[in-house]
Amino acid sequence: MIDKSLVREIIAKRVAKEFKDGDVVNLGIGLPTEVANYIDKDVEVILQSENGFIGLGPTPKEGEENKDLVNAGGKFVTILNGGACFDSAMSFAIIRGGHVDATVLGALQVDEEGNLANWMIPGKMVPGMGGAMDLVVGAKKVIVAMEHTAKGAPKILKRCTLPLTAAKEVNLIVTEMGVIEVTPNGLVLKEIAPDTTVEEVKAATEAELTISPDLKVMEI
Amino acid sequence: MIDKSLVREIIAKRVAKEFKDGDVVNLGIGLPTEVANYIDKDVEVILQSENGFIGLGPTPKEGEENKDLVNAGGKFVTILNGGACFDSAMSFAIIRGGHVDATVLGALQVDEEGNLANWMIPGKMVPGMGGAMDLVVGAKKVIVAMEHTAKGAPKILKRCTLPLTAAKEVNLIVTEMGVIEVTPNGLVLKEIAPDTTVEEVKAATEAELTISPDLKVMEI
Amino acid sequence: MNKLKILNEIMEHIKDGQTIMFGGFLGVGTAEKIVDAIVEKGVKDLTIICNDTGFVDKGVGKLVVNKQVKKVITSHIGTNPETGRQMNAGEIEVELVPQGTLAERIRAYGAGLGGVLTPTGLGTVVAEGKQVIEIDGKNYLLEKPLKADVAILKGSKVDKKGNIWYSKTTRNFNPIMAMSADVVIVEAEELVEVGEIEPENVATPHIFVDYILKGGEV
Amino acid sequence: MNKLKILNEIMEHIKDGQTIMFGGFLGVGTAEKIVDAIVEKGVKDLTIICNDTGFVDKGVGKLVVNKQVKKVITSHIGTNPETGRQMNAGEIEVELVPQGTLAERIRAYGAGLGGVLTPTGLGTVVAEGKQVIEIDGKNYLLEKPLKADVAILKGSKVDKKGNIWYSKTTRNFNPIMAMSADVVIVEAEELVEVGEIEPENVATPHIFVDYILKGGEV
Repeated sequence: MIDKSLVREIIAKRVAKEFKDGDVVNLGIGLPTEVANYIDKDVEVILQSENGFIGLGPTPKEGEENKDLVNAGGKFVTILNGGACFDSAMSFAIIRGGHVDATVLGALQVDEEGNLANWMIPGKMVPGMGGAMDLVVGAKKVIVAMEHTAKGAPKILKRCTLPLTAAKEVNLIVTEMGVIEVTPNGLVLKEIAPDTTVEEVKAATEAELTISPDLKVMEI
Repeated sequence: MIDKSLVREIIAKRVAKEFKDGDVVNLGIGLPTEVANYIDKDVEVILQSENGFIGLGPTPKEGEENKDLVNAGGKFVTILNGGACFDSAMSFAIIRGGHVDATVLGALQVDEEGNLANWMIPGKMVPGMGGAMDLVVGAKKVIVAMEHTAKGAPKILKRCTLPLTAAKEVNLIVTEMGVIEVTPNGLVLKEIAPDTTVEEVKAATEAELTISPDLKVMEI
Repeated sequence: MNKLKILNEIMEHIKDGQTIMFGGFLGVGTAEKIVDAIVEKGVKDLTIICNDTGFVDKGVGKLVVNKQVKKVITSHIGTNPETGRQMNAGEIEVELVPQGTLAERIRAYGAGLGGVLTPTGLGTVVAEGKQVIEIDGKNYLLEKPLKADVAILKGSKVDKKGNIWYSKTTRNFNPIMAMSADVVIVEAEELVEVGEIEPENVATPHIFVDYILKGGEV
Repeated sequence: MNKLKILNEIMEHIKDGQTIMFGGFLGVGTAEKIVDAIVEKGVKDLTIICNDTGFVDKGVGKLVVNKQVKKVITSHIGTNPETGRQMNAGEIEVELVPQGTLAERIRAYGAGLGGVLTPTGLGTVVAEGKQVIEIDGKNYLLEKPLKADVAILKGSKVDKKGNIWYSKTTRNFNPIMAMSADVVIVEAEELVEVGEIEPENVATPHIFVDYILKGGEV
């Protein structure tokens, strides 16, 4: 079992390895945002923020915040040299038009078909989809970054039971237990966390898992 | 009969009276362009140029042309203080979206239903519609500015015989002989040129003309 | 034409039952002075169109808290718990729209288009009751244009003709809302002389703007 | 990533049979150096997408004169008599598209939309063979998205990352074409350092641009 306090870091670090030089990436609120901290310095990734710019930079120092410059979570951020601002129609033209190479989002549930549910729990929590539906449909690669289970219950299911964010759009699931690819033949475990057994992963997963013939140990 | 050399000036002068303060106007190539010369100084009209700006100003002095600044006919123009530039998608969002108060165009033919033909003569002249189809569909008021006849043959017909630019979109026809409004009940002669008789106008017009009960003399 | 108005004159255009678009993203790029004046005026039964319902004390959220909103068309209500509470209590109607679809529906009206054909929302509750159109073997949802009686914008620099320049992420929905309402009002953080914004750098051309409020920094 | 290339490197991306979009309006905002290089290279059977076919000696018109174009999708050919002559002689196929529809079809592809619903062209030959969709009692033509293998843009100021600023009326179709081609090449009239174009004044964000040619004034 992995130290709980490291779970988020493990996931963020592993997701960060998915990007290549020049990729345009949109990181969701929460854990996905932390991915930015672990991107290889030799890899230039351009972060897109759906509220209207590219070139999202780190959090400003206290006292140096610009009231006009926030990320899609409303947090003060910076814009890197060479960044560009645009309106919401252009922002989502970029997203829906396939100009974002990868989007990283959290999930409530994800399933064998690559269906994703991450925007509401009927009767309980209905924040709205924000930009998530467009991101999941439009990005070339959809990476779900999440803890493998929620209070011990699997989140990787045979079929999502919550209202979907999008159908059949997820490409990769990264958790603290492993890396799972969504293929036309279902979910394939490609990498497994150190000190974790395939049986442990299977036990924490409701969906059918195929084990890749060249299963690797997750680099973290 | 009106002095031929004055025909264009008469038409342009009369069209210029159609605008009110603050109107956004698109003037077609040729005769319609000349309308700008006769707009009342107390009336601020904002000229839109479909190649991508508002605030179209007069022709620059020789030697002061800017190679980057032309009108939709490719002629060097100027941009007035407070003008704004945009791309073609925005230019036609403005046009198609009803943000242009009036467009002035020439015509090959116009008919009783307000149909307009001004973009091609099959087998003879096929320059293309350019922005005309969007302008005629999108502008709040469509004004046809043209000579009443072509080589003696009527251009105001019962039905256009040439391929249409748009169906039922023309609101007003201004010629050197008079001003004709397109109404649900057909064409109504509202104004007549000085020294011209109703019979002369009717003889030069194939379409049925109703004579307005308060027919006025055209102010020019 | 003098578009510059004082707050009282601006407020004459705000009435019960109107549909009003508000620019802004979590309150950034929202005309706070005008929102405050609408709260003070107390007009009711508004339908508001906005990216999100802001916070209880920032952006259009203040209108929700003050129970002036009958319906909201938006992509997100999560940062303003009062919207969710009123929704669950049946006090407010909430139409949730994917953010990109919301932007494109607003643009469509302003651009004179009949609707938007988007893949977003297919296979989700968003598609319920909507027409699906197949184009070259792929399905798209037909989403309808959105318009408003009034659009309320926030401009970082506004010249006296009404040309607008937006700083950083304040642009968001403001330019498209400028195209899609009968009356368009902009709150100017900084009012500048005509010509101070270069023609190429104007984000909202003045022809869309009816009234300007000299707002100052909030 | 170094996007800056010399003309020979740029020309490696231009091949027989490609569909190429060219920015420009009667040659204003067209990448003349790249057009000249394509004439010199002599690639054939091109399909070109452009507002107009320019003049016989300016803009994309030179490609038509040199008989490199199999098909042109455009709104106007009147200023280049050679296009009309080739059309009448059956040497070139011409698809005439209303200018606003052309712009919106290009944007639609880049924006991931399934098509455009426009009132323009209804009741004319433009509507022939196309689907008409009724939305709330009004009819709209369904026009399909347009994409290209290569888009060739002209930027007035281009920074070394590829951000573009367009002077005056040179913008026209350039920004939308930047969104709708597999390979996007910009000819920079002035190449500037990163940061010289303010983020708010960038008209084409660098993520759309693959290669930059330092062009200089023509």
